Amino acid sequence: MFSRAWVRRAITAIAVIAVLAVPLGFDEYTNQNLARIGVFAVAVLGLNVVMGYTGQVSLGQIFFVGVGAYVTAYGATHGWNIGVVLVASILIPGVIGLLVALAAARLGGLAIAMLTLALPIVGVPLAKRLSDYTGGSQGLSSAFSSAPEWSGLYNDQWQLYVVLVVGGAVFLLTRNLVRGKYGRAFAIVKSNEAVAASMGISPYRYKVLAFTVASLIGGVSGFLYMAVVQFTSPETLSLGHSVTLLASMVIGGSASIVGSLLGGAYYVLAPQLANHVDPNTTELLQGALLLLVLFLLPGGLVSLPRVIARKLRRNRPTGGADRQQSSSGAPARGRKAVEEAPTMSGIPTGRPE
Amino acid sequence: MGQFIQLVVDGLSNGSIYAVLALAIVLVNQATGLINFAQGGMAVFSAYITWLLTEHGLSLILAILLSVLASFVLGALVERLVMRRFERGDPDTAVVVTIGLLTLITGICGWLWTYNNQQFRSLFSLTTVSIFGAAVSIRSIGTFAVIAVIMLFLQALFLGTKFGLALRAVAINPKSAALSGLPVGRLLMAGWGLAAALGAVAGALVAPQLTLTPGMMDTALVYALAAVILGGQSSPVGVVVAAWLIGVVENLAAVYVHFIGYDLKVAVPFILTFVVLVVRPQGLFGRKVVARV
Amino acid sequence: GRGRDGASHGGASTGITDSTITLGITTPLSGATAGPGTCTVAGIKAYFGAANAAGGVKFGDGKTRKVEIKSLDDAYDPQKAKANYDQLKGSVFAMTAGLGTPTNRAYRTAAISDKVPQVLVMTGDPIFNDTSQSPYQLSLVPAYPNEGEAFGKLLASSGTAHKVAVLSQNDDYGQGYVEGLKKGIEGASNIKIVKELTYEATDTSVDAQITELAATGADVMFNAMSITPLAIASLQKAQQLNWKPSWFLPSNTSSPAAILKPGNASAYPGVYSVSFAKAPASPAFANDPDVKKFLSDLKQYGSYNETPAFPHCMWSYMAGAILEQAFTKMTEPTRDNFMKALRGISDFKAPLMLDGTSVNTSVDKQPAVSAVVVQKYNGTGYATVENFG
Amino acid sequence: MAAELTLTDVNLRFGGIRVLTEVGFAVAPGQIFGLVGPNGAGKTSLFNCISGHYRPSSGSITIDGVEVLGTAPATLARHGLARTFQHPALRLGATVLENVLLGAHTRLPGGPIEWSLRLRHLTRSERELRTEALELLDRNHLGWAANRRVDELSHGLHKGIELCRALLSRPKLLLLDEPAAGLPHSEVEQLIETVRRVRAEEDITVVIVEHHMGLIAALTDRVVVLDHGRKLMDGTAAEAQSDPRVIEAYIGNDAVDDAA
Amino acid sequence: MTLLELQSVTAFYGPVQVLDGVSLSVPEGGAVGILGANGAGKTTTLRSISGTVRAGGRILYDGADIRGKRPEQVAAMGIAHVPEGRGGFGALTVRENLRIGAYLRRDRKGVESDIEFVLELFPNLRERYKSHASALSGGEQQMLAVGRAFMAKPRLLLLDEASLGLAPSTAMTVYDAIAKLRRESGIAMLVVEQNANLAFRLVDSATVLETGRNVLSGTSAELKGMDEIRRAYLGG
Ligand SMILES: Nc1ncnc2c1ncn2[C@@H]1O[C@H](COP(=O)(O)OP(=O)(O)OP(=O)(O)O)[C@@H](O)[C@H]1O
Ligand SMILES: Nc1ncnc2c1ncn2[C@@H]1O[C@H](COP(=O)(O)OP(=O)(O)OP(=O)(O)O)[C@@H](O)[C@H]1O
Ligand SMILES: [Mg+2]
Ligand SMILES: [Mg+2]
Repeated sequence: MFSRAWVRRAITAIAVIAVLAVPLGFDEYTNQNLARIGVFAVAVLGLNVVMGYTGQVSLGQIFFVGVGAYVTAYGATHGWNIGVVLVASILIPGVIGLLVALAAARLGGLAIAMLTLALPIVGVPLAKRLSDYTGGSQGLSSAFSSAPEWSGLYNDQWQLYVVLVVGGAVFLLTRNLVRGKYGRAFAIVKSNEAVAASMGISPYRYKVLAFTVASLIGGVSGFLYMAVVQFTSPETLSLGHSVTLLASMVIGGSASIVGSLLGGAYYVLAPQLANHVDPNTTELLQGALLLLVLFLLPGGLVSLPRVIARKLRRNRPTGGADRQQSSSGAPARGRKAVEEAPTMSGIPTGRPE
Repeated sequence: MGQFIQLVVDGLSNGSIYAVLALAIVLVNQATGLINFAQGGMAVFSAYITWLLTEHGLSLILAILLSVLASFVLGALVERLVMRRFERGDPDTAVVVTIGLLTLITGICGWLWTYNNQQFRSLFSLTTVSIFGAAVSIRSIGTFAVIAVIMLFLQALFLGTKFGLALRAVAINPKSAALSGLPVGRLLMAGWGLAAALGAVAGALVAPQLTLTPGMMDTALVYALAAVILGGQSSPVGVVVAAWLIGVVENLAAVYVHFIGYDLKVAVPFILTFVVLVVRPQGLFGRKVVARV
Repeated sequence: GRGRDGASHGGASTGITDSTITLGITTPLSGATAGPGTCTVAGIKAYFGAANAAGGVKFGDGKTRKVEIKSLDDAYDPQKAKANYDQLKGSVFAMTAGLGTPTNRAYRTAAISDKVPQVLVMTGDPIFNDTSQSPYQLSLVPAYPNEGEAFGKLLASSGTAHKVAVLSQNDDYGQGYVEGLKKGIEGASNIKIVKELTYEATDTSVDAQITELAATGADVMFNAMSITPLAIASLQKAQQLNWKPSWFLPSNTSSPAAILKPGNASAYPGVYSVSFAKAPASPAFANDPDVKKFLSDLKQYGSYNETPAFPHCMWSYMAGAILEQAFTKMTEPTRDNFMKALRGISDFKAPLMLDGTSVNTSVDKQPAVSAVVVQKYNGTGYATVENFG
Repeated sequence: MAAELTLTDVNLRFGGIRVLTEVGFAVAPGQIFGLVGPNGAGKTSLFNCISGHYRPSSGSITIDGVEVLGTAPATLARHGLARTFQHPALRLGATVLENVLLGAHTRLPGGPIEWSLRLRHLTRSERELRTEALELLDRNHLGWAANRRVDELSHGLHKGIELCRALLSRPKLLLLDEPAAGLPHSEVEQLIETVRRVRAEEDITVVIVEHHMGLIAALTDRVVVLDHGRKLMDGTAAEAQSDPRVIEAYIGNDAVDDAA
Repeated sequence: MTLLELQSVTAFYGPVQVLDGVSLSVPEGGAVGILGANGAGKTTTLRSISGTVRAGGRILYDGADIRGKRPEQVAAMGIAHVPEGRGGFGALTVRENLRIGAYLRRDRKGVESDIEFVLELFPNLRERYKSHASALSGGEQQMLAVGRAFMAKPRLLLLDEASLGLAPSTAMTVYDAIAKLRRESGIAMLVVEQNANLAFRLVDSATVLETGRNVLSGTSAELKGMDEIRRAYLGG
């Protein structure tokens, strides 16, 4: 017999290999779309850290994506080493995010939404004003992510690998972060700051932390954006995209790693789907799609399996819960009912030992 | 000096655009606890209805009145058919639903009436009068007056009437409200209906200046949100004052603060709001709600 | 790096068969720029719809082909434009007519490396006309500076002294106009720019700018503005302030019906614009055969029922005509051959073109149409003018 | 080390409302200390002052001789203060175990970078704390509920979960705000046992706010009675229960014969 | 005359059954208690009456089954529910909270005098009359919840641990006031109460719930005499 851990490792290995084989197996357009999904999945993931997990409504995530993209474009066109470009494209948005967070985290609720809303709103004219670095309204192009000759890969394959490796690493690290100690801390900051504080969790510091992590991740997304789209301009960081990112996060499933991936897919595919149906009514179609998805799955796409499972359970022919009941002679309430039920006098004398 | 006064007057008239929308947002916020991103879109839709009616030869006033009525019904329907499902769930989801509504309504407007700019007749003439040496159009004065009336009406509604109290109670705690016999569903519908009706007025006031397009309110919405938060979400007077303040300060900063200029003036309302909120988290006119532990 | 070659299998390029050729468009069909964006699709569909109905376009290789248009919405988002291009490039012969500088730039590099023509696109960005940098590109409309320069020259040659106030959109569009203006008045001592202000395309009002400019007492207002409601509001506001300079508006916000009339432009001593296309709303062209055919094609094949308020419908209609010119000169069904044919058009007078303008594609660093004429509003429509005042 | 807590002349006001006036008392290390008084007397507010959630307008609060006035609640919690809330504040959508584990936050090593890398020693300490939390729940008769969502449990159990959460942080000063509210009589006895056991095992100082006079009498070494924000008396529970002022202001006359 | 009768009421939360045939009846003007351990289903029983939980079986009020009615409809029939926990309107003032309690009433004068009655009963609330409910102390919020239910002038009052967090003397005052109300205006009531000593001051009879079923019912005197009851609920 194989041990459980061994089986898990094997499954993980197979999954990783399968994912790494993807770029080789698909056509160019599919690869490009997958890469784009990766870009925005990372952006949504960052938003999830600050909003989904920590409860701070952020309408500014696209700003950090934009800054990351600009830094990448600037570095790449100035011949920086690609490693330096990557690090800079993460750190610079991160530092800006930290500074903004130091101010924003003082505010609660809607006020923080308002302040983050200002980021893309101010970001666009700012990007134009800093035209020496940003290329002004005409933007910056850079094809730094073309496949190197030694790889023998097509550009689209190479770019998808970049997304898979960099994005995959970010997803893994983030998943780890939001699982244990920090996940719990973020969650309590989201639900009750006073309680968080009395657990030794400074709401301010954790909000700043979450916001900064979100902007770091936004920077990664910006780097990948440049690797995949190879062009950025002030339009990249417009408010509308930030709002769509937020919608994508909720549609994918808020406070969920898989949800972030689905959110990225929604961000990229919804407009394509709308274009496919009728390019003249894309707005109408996207609005309808958004409402439809949330109507069916208020918990986001990620809740689909759960909803299906619940439906199946409900549709099971009489039996199920009822049968369980009659056999135990007590209402089915899991362990508690079973353990608590038999008391001599018919009056509970306390909780089960 | 003449220019200064003119800039202040211009700022007030800009602020008025933000103010009408902000009032509608406050209304929904007080009645449902939500920030409604679709408010701008709904106002645009109402403006199209008004426009359509005038195109068919109705007088403007009549068209606006009919549109206000129609908007009330539509707003109530939107609450009943769309928002109802999300009202007791995750507030983030509900807000995203309003974003979806905004997209949908904008899309519907574009589909029905194209994305071209349509001329919209103004209730008030564009002729100007001189006030303290500044040229002020009758339109600005009229808009100003209408907003003041709506503002006072809402203030009275919320603070003085049983209906207003019930609207607020439902937003704060629908479950307890139901236990006290408040018809929760109908009150929510009424809240949305009123906000939509107010949106129709907003649309009619704003459309002559911005010309009617599906995205007419997009920018105004951002400013309106800032005004809502700066003014204190619960106070109609507060948000209107905040909207005017934003309009004026923005103009003055653009002209007199060289570093800011016309390109970055949009940052001013946000900086202003931030500074105010650090000092007064409840906003200018809002009342602090303590969350006790 | 290498892209996958979809370019040519056994001679013919992608998107062309013996009976059809497919063109791709990515342009804003939703969002703030959807008005002009929709126009770009309608115009070219109108042109080729009519051509197809008449049997098709006869190509230089002797075959007659129907022209199909695939248009996608990019909502003025560069990223979506690139995605649209990625989607279209596998099935279209060339990309054309799309509106917007950043959106066109977003897929320019890819189009070059894929060798997919990106031609007669609507941007005034000069990079698209530089064959050394952009071998597969060509833009349609005059570079923004050309328009500004034309008006600047007119001013400079007026012989009288003028103070100019400038209000421009804060992007390459506005800057281009202002650059051109300055080039046009270079060395002319009678012209003085007294104040330059900008606005953002998303602004709801430019009242403050107008107030500030009015205070300069300038007698000429150079208004490089692409936003319809703001153009109207500027005209209205200046009148309210009792400031009545001569006024310049760029070609895409000079519609007599949609802008000048509501802005009550007759109040000004003169409203000038530059153009190369006939304005269908102008009574002067009411019986012009070009205009009549255009309007009926637009309705029938472009599904566009109004008289367009944006010039982009006319421009893309012309783009259709220019493409047809190139097609008729194409001797092989390849993209390279097409580019060569397209680059070889000179002094072609496309339908709707004003006298004094023509299509010349063989001049490097110039768009397909580079000549413009200055026009003056006469209360109902435009008339070409030679002199200022 | 159980903590020593001293309050001197604590004043607290909100706008025009005086919530606490010149309140002072001392809690010796290892004591179980009762705080009683009528509704609105300021008991919870006093807790909030000690835990840093409220900032008194004047006065002094020291823990082990160190002035803590103005210290942020999170800092105090990191230095061994834990509390429960009068109205249980749990994450309703999370499991009981997740809620309780939150109490161990300060005991878990590692910063965000280490946790993103999921270093082995971190996962080990997380596992250990999980085991400890489960044991704690078991001892408080809540083991069966460990993996249930909190909102599926009846209200009466929430207090117990909060108590476990506070205990998992291994505090040296524990503030309990009405821990017996909503418990039937038999459960109150269990609670008394639990608090006694904790004090015996953990070297801890406990301050309890409670309206259940039976519990106060059974458990506390000393009590302070607050009324309208002022200290009414200071003494043993028995003294308090027989003090006419306390009976008048708080217990009520006809309750004496009824009290359990 | 029976005002309210529950016949084998069942209730589920999702797939989990928590009430498994609860039966009880409240006569017009009568007061019935519900006792039981934590999680026995006391709150759920009250919820199924007020329409906040869907129930099976029969719930007869004035002889008609009111199952499936929405909470506001139930309230309009004269049933006021003091829910467990805070349940107030935090951002409304004390006065506004009380006015919401009287939402269904049309007699302005009566409302004002009843507000006065509530403030008389709870002097704390008078002191905080213009404060937001969210600023109140735990006990004061509980007073407000009870006060709100009074304001409705119900025929049937559902009290879910109304004494929770109240000081002993205040709890006594409240229960005496409720008893007085019952005597004077004949309000019937169904009382869930952990403090059985208090409950027995008020109720004529009670039922004991265990895992969603009645296991014992009787008059107050009968129950008080039983050893198990004493041990579990009275501490004797
Ligand atoms: N943040 C605040 N803002 C305004 N008033 C407050 C605030 N906190 C407490 N108060 C007031 O202070 C008084 C004391 O409240 P506190 O919660 O301390 O009472 P308590 O003694 O715990 O009462 P209870 O036994 O009812 O819980 C109350 O009247 C309350 O209204
Ligand atoms: N929302 C819910 N989802 C699932 N189960 C629930 C839910 N609410 C309550 N329960 C379960 O239903 C049962 C009865 O709960 P109820 O609240 O009626 O008990 P109670 O008798 O009022 O207890 P307490 O004295 O603690 O208030 C409990 O076992 C509880 O776990
Ligand atoms: Mg308290
Ligand atoms: Mg209960």
